[in-house]
Amino acid sequence: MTLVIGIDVGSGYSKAVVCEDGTVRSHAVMPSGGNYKDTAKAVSEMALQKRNLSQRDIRYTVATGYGAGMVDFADETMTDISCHAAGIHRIFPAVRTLIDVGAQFSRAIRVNDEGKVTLFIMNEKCAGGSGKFLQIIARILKIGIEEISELSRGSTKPVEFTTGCAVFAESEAVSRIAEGALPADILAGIHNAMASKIVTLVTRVGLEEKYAVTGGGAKDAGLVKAIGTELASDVLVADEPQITAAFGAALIASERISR
Amino acid sequence: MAEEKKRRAVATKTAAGIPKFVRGNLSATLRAKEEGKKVAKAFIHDGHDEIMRAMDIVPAWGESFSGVCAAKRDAEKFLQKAESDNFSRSLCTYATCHIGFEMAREEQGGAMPEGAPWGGMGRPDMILGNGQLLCDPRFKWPQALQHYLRDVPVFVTNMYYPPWDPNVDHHEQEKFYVKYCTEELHETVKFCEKVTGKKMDWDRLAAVVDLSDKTWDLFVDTYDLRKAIPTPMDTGDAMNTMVPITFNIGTQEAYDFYVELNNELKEKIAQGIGVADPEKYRLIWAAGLPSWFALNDFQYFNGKGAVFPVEVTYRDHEKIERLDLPKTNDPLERIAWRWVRYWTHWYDAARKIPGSTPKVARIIEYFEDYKCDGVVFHSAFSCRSWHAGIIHQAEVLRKVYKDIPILIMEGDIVDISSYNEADTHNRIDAFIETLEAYRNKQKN
Amino acid sequence: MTGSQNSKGLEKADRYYKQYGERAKELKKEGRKIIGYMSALTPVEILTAAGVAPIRLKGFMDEAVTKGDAYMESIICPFVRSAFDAAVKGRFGFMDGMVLPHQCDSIDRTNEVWSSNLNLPYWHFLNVPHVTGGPSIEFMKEILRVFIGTLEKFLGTKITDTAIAQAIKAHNENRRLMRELYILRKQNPPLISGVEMMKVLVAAMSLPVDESSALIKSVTEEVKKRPAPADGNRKRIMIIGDQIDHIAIPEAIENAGAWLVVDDLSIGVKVYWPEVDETTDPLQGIAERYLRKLKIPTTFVGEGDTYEENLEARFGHLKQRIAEFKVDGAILFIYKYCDPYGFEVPAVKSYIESGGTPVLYLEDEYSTSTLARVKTRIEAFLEMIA
Amino acid sequence: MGDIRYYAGVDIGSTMTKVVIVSDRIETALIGPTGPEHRKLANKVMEEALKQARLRFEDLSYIVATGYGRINVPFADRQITEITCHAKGLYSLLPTVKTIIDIGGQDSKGIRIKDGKVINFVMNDKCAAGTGRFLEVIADSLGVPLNDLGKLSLEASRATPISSTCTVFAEHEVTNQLANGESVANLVAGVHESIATRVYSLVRKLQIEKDIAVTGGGAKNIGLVKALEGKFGSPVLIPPEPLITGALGAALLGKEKWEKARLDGYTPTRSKEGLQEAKLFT
Ligand SMILES: Nc1ncnc2c1ncn2[C@@H]1O[C@H](COP(=O)(O)OP(=O)(O)O)[C@@H](O)[C@H]1O
Ligand SMILES: Nc1ncnc2c1ncn2[C@@H]1O[C@H](COP(=O)(O)OP(=O)(O)O)[C@@H](O)[C@H]1O
Ligand code: SF4
Ligand code: SF4
Ligand code: SF4
Repeated sequence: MTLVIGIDVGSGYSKAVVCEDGTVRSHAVMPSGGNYKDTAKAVSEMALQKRNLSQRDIRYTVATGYGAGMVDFADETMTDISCHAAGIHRIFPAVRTLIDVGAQFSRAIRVNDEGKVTLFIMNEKCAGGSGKFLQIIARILKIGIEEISELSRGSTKPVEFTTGCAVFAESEAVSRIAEGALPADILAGIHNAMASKIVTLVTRVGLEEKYAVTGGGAKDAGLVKAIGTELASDVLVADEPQITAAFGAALIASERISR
Repeated sequence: MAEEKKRRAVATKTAAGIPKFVRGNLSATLRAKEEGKKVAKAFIHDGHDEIMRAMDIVPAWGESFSGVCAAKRDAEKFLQKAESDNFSRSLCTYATCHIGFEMAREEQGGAMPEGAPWGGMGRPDMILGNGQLLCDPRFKWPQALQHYLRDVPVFVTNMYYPPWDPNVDHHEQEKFYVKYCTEELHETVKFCEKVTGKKMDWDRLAAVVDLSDKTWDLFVDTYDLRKAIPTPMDTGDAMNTMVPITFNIGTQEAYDFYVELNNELKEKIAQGIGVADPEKYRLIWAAGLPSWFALNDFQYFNGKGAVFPVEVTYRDHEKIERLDLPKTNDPLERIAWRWVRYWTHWYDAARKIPGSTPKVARIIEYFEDYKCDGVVFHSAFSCRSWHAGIIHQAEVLRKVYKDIPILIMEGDIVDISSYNEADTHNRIDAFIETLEAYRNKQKN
Repeated sequence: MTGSQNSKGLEKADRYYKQYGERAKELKKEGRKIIGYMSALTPVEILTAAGVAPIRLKGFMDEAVTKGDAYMESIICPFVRSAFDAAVKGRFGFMDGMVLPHQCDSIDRTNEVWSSNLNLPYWHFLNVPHVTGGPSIEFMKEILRVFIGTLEKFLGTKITDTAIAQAIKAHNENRRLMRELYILRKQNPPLISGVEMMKVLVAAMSLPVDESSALIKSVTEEVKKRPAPADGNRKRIMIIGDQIDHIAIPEAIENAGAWLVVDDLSIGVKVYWPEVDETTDPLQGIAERYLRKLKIPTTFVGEGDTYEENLEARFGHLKQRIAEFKVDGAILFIYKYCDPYGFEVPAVKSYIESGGTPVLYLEDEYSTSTLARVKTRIEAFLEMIA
Repeated sequence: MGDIRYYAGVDIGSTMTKVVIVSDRIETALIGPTGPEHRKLANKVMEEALKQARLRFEDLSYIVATGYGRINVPFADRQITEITCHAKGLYSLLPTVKTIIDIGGQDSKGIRIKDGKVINFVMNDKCAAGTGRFLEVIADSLGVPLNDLGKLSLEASRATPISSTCTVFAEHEVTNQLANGESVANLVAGVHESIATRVYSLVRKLQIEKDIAVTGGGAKNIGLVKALEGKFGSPVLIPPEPLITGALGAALLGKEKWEKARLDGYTPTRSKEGLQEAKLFT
C-alpha cells in the first residue's frame, strides 16, 4: 500500500485527505478551532479511521494551510496556493483560473497546463470579501452554514447592504430581518457583495477559461452563481470543493514517494 | 535571531559603513549652524544635489529621516502627530512622518523631539522642492511644511521630461524640456544665493558635476558586477548601498564608497561567494520602494535560495555614455540633459517592442542581462508615484515579453500598521513554489 | 409648475445630468468627433477651436467600482478610479479620443493604464507644469503647441490662431453666463438650489460651448422667473473640493436643512471665475489662465515674500466668495489618496477659520455607499453652527 | 400634573435604545435591554419608560430622536445628531468638561465643547475596528459577559498585542492566542489597548482640552477607560450613567426647543403619529 495523507489546516476548517495512488480513499473536515496542533491530529485520525487505518500506514504526510507549521508530524509543508492548484488540476485538468474562497482569504490563482501556479492575488486585510462573512450571516440567521446555499435560491429582491464591513453588515442584516427582509434576500445580498469583491481579484490575475471555484465558499451554490453572473461565464465546481487543497497536498505527497 | 546572523553573512562588508553615512548626513544638519552653513530641506533625485554641494548648503533629507524612523519601527508617533492636524493617513508617509517631526519640534520651541532617531535632523533654513514629473509631495510637502515653519523660505522648481507617448517623437521635445529645466535650475541657484548670501562658484559646480558623473559611472559598473552567478550582492543590501549615490552624490566620500564596494564584489566573485547558498532563483525587484520596517524580508527570500541581483529602485543611473549627452559648458544644462535623458533613453527601447512601455522595456533588459527567473513588485499604499500602475506593468510585461512568474507584494514605506509578517512570508513561500514550478516546466 | 416653455432649462439640465453624454452620442451620430478630457486643467478652448465636441469625464458615485479595479490600484484617488471604471465599462463609448492633463499623481501615474485599456484613436497627455514662473509660461506654450500639433494630425485640419481666439471668446462668454447664474444664489434664500446647480454644472461640461451657454441662459431665465423659495432661515454653506460631480453631496447638505450657496469645486467656481485674457496672444492667454488664474492646489504658489502673502494668493478667493455669498460654514470635502488637496487641509482649514467661518473637514471615498456617515457629520456640523 | 411639562429623548443606537424623560429634572431613564435585533422597537422602550414614570404618551410635549436610527422614528418631533445630543447631555451632568469621547457600538467620536456647545468633532470611518462593536465581538467569542470585560482586564499581567486591525480577524487572533495558553485577562487588556490606540489617534485631531469625559457604552468598561487614560496621560470623568447622555441631551434639547418656541409665541404641536415601530432602512 502506498498511502499518503494531505492535511489542510485552514483558518476556518481543517481538512484531511487520504490517498492511494492518486485516488481519494477517505477524507474528513472539521472546524479548526483554536488549537491547530490538536485539530490537525484529530482531523487526520478521523480520515484514517473511516478506513480503519492509522498514522503508521501512511508513507508521507504533506501539511498545508494557515496552520501548516503546527502539524509537527508532517514530512513536508506546502502553501495552500500550490496545493489548491495541484488539486484542481487533477479534478479539472482544463482549469486555468482558480478562485478559492476560504475563511479568511479569498484568492485568485492562475494555473498552467501542469497544474502549477503562475500568478496569484489575495484579498486585503479586511474580512469584507472572505468566507468568514458567510459564517457570520449564517449565525445570525440561525442556520447551519450548509443551509445557506439552498436558502438563498428563492431570492427575488436581494438586499443592498449599505456597508462593506462584515461586522456592520451583520448588524445591518439583523435589523433588516427585524424589518421583514427575507433570509433569502439577505443571503443574496451578501452573495452579491462578496462576488463583486472576489471578481476584482479574478480580473487582476486575468480570467482564462476554464475556471473553477474552490474552498469552502464553493459549497455555497448561491455565491458561485453570483460569481458566475458577475463574470458572465460558466464556472466549474468540484464535488467536494472544500478539500481541494488537502487533496492537492496528498497528490504532492504521492509524487514525493514515487520519486 | 538566527535570521540576524544569516543577515550578516550575506551583506557586504562595505555596507557596514552605511550607518555612518546616514548618521553623518543627519549630524551635518545639526552641526551646520556652528559651521556657519545653511541647511536645506531637500528631496533626492531632484537635480539639486550638485548645486547644494557647490554652495556648501547642507541637505536635510526628509525621505532619509522618515526611512530611518520606519526602519527603527518608531515612526508612529510622528505619523500620529501629523494626523492630529488632519494630514490623512493615505498621504505619502515620508512626508507626514517628517512633517510630524517638525511639528513636534516647533511645538517644543525648537527642542529636539524625544526619540528622534540618531539625534534627529536640524531645522532647515530653506526648503527646496521640485514639482517634477515624479510626485505631488515634492511640491506639496514643502508648502505644507511651511505652515509650521513660517519663517523658512520655500522654493519649488519644475523639472519635467517628455511624457511617454508611442505616437509622439520625444526627440523633438527634448530640447525645450532641457531648456525649461535649465532655466528652472538657474532660478534655484538664484534663490540659494539669496538665502546664503553667497555667489555660486561656477567652476566648483562644474567640478562637482564631473565628480557625480564619475561616481554615476562607477556605481553602474559596480552594480553590474552583480550579474555574476551566484550574485555577490542582493537588493536587500542595495537598499543600503544606495545611500551614498542617493544622498551624497557629488562628494568624494560617495565615490570612494563605490571603489571599496567594487573591490569587495570582485573579491567575492573570485571566491565564488554568493548571497544565497545555493542560489536557486534570481529575481528582479521591478518596482517599488521597500517597506523599511521589514527589510528582513529580503533575508527571508535569501533563506529560500532566492536572490535579487538587480532592482530598478534607487538605480537612478545608467552609464553616462549610454545617454549620449550633447556638449555644453553650462553645468546646469548638463544636469538637465542628464535628467531628461535618464528617462527618455528607455523610450527607444520601448518603441522596438509594440505595446511596451519604457518601464517595462527596462525590466526586460535587466531581466535578460541579470539572468533572472522571476519578477517581484512591491506596492506601497501611501506613495502613488512609484506604486500606481504596477498592475499594468505586470500585465504588459507578460503580454509583450513572456510568461514569467510575478509576485506583487503589498505594504508601505513607513506605516507599519497594515503589515503582517506571517502573511507576507506566506506569499513569499507560495511564490517560491511558483518559481519551482516554472523551473520544472522548463526542464521538461 | 411654470409653463413648459420656461421649464426647459432645468429640465434639460436634469436630463443631461442623468443621461450623461447623451448629447455627445447624438453629435457623434451627426459626424462630430468627440474628445473626452479629465480635470479643470485641460484647455477646452483648443478643443473647441479644433471643431471637436469636448466632454469632461465624470465619475458615478452611486456605482461600485468593479471593472476598473482590475487594472488600477486602489491607492489611486477614488474619483479617478470611478471615472476610469466608467470608461472601461463603456459609459463613454462615444469618445474618439481623450486628453489627460498632468494634474496629480492619481492622474499622471495612471496615464498608461488609461491609454492602453481604452485604446482610443486619439490620446494625449498634456504635461501641465506645477509652477507658475516665467519659464513655466513659456514651457506651457510649448506643450500647447505639441498638443495642437497632435490634434491637427488626428483631425487632418489646421487649428488657426483665429479659431483659437474665437474659442476663447466663446468660453469666456460661457464663464460669464455661469457666473450670472451663480449670482442668483447670493439672495437669501438662493434662487437656485445646490442640487439644481450641480445638475447644471455637470450638464454644462458635457456640451459644446455654444450649447452649454444656451443651456445656462435658459436656466437663468427660468430661475429668475419662478417664485423664490420661502425658507430663508437656513444656514448658507460653501463646499470646497476637487471634482464633486454628483448630486448626492448637495442633497446631503440641503436635506439636512441648509442651502448650498456656493462652491470652490473644479467643475464650478474654480473654472468659471478665471477668464482667458482676450487682448494678448491666444496661447499666452491660455497659459496664464491655466497656470496662474486657476486656483488649484496642483499649481504651486509661493512667490510672495511671506507665508501669509502666499496664503492670500492661494486662498484669498475663498474669503471673497464667503463674503459675497454670505457663507455661514464651509465643508471641505477631500477624497482619500489625494495628495495635492490632502497636504493643504491644515492650511486651508485654518485660513478659513481665521476669518471666522467654521469648517467641516470630510475625507471620504467617492461613493454613495459611505454617505450615511457623511450625512451625520454634516447634520452635526449644521447643529454646531446653528 | 398642573404646569409640569415632560420631554423625551430617544437614542436609537446601533446596539441599544435609550429613552430619557425630563421635566425640570430627570424623570426616568431607560436602556433598552435588547440587542440589535430589537432596536427598531424604540416604541417598546418608550412605553416602558412611560410606565416607569407613570406618564401617558400624550403627556409628552416634545420628543427628539437621536442616534444611528433617528432617521425614521415616526413618533418623534425632531431629529438631532448624537453629537449635539451627547454634548448637551454631558454638559448638563459635568459642566467642566471640554472634550468628550463617545464610544458607541457603531462609531467612536471625539467632541470638543465650549459652554455646552459643540465647537468641533471627529468620527471614525466605516470600519468596526475601534468601536464598541469590537468589544462585543471579542466578549462574545471569549464567552465573557460584556459587563465583566473591564474588571477582568484589570487582572492582566500584560496587554497581549493584537496585530490585526480588522475586527473579524482580531477575533480569530484572540481565539488562537487563547488556545496557545494566553490568559483571557491579558487578551482583553490587549483588545482594550488596541481600541484605545485607535480612538486616541482619532480624537487627537481635536485640540484636546481638559476636562475629558468618556461616554457611551465604552465608558462602562473600566479597562478601556484605564487604557484611554494611559493614552491621554490624565484621568477622565465618567457620567453616572454613560449610556444615556445622548438620550438625555435629546430630551433637554427638546425642552429647549419647546420653550424657545413658546417665547417666540407659539406652541409646537406634537407629531400626529402614535407609538409605532421605527424603520432603519429605506
Ligand atoms: N456548506 C457550505 N455552504 C456555504 N459556505 C460554506 C460551506 N461550508 C463552508 N463554507 C464557507 O467556507 C469557508 C471555509 O472555507 P475553507 O476553504 O475551509 O477555508 P480555510 O481553508 O481558510 O479554513 C467558511 O468561512 C464558509 O464561509
Ligand atoms: N455594561 C457594559 N460594559 C461594557 N461595555 C458595554 C456595556 N454596555 C455597553 N457596552 C459597550 O457599549 C456599546 C454600545 O454603546 P452605545 O453608546 O449604546 O452605542 P450605540 O449608541 O451605538 O448603541 C457596545 O458595543 C458595548 O461595547
Ligand atoms: S516619490 Fe513617493 S515616497 Fe517619495 S516623496 Fe513622492 S510620494 Fe513620497
Ligand atoms: S481629487 Fe485629487 S487625486 Fe483625485 S483627481 Fe483631483 S487632484 Fe487628483
Ligand atoms: S471594515 Fe469590517 S471587515 Fe473590514 S477590516 Fe474593518 S472591521 Fe474588518
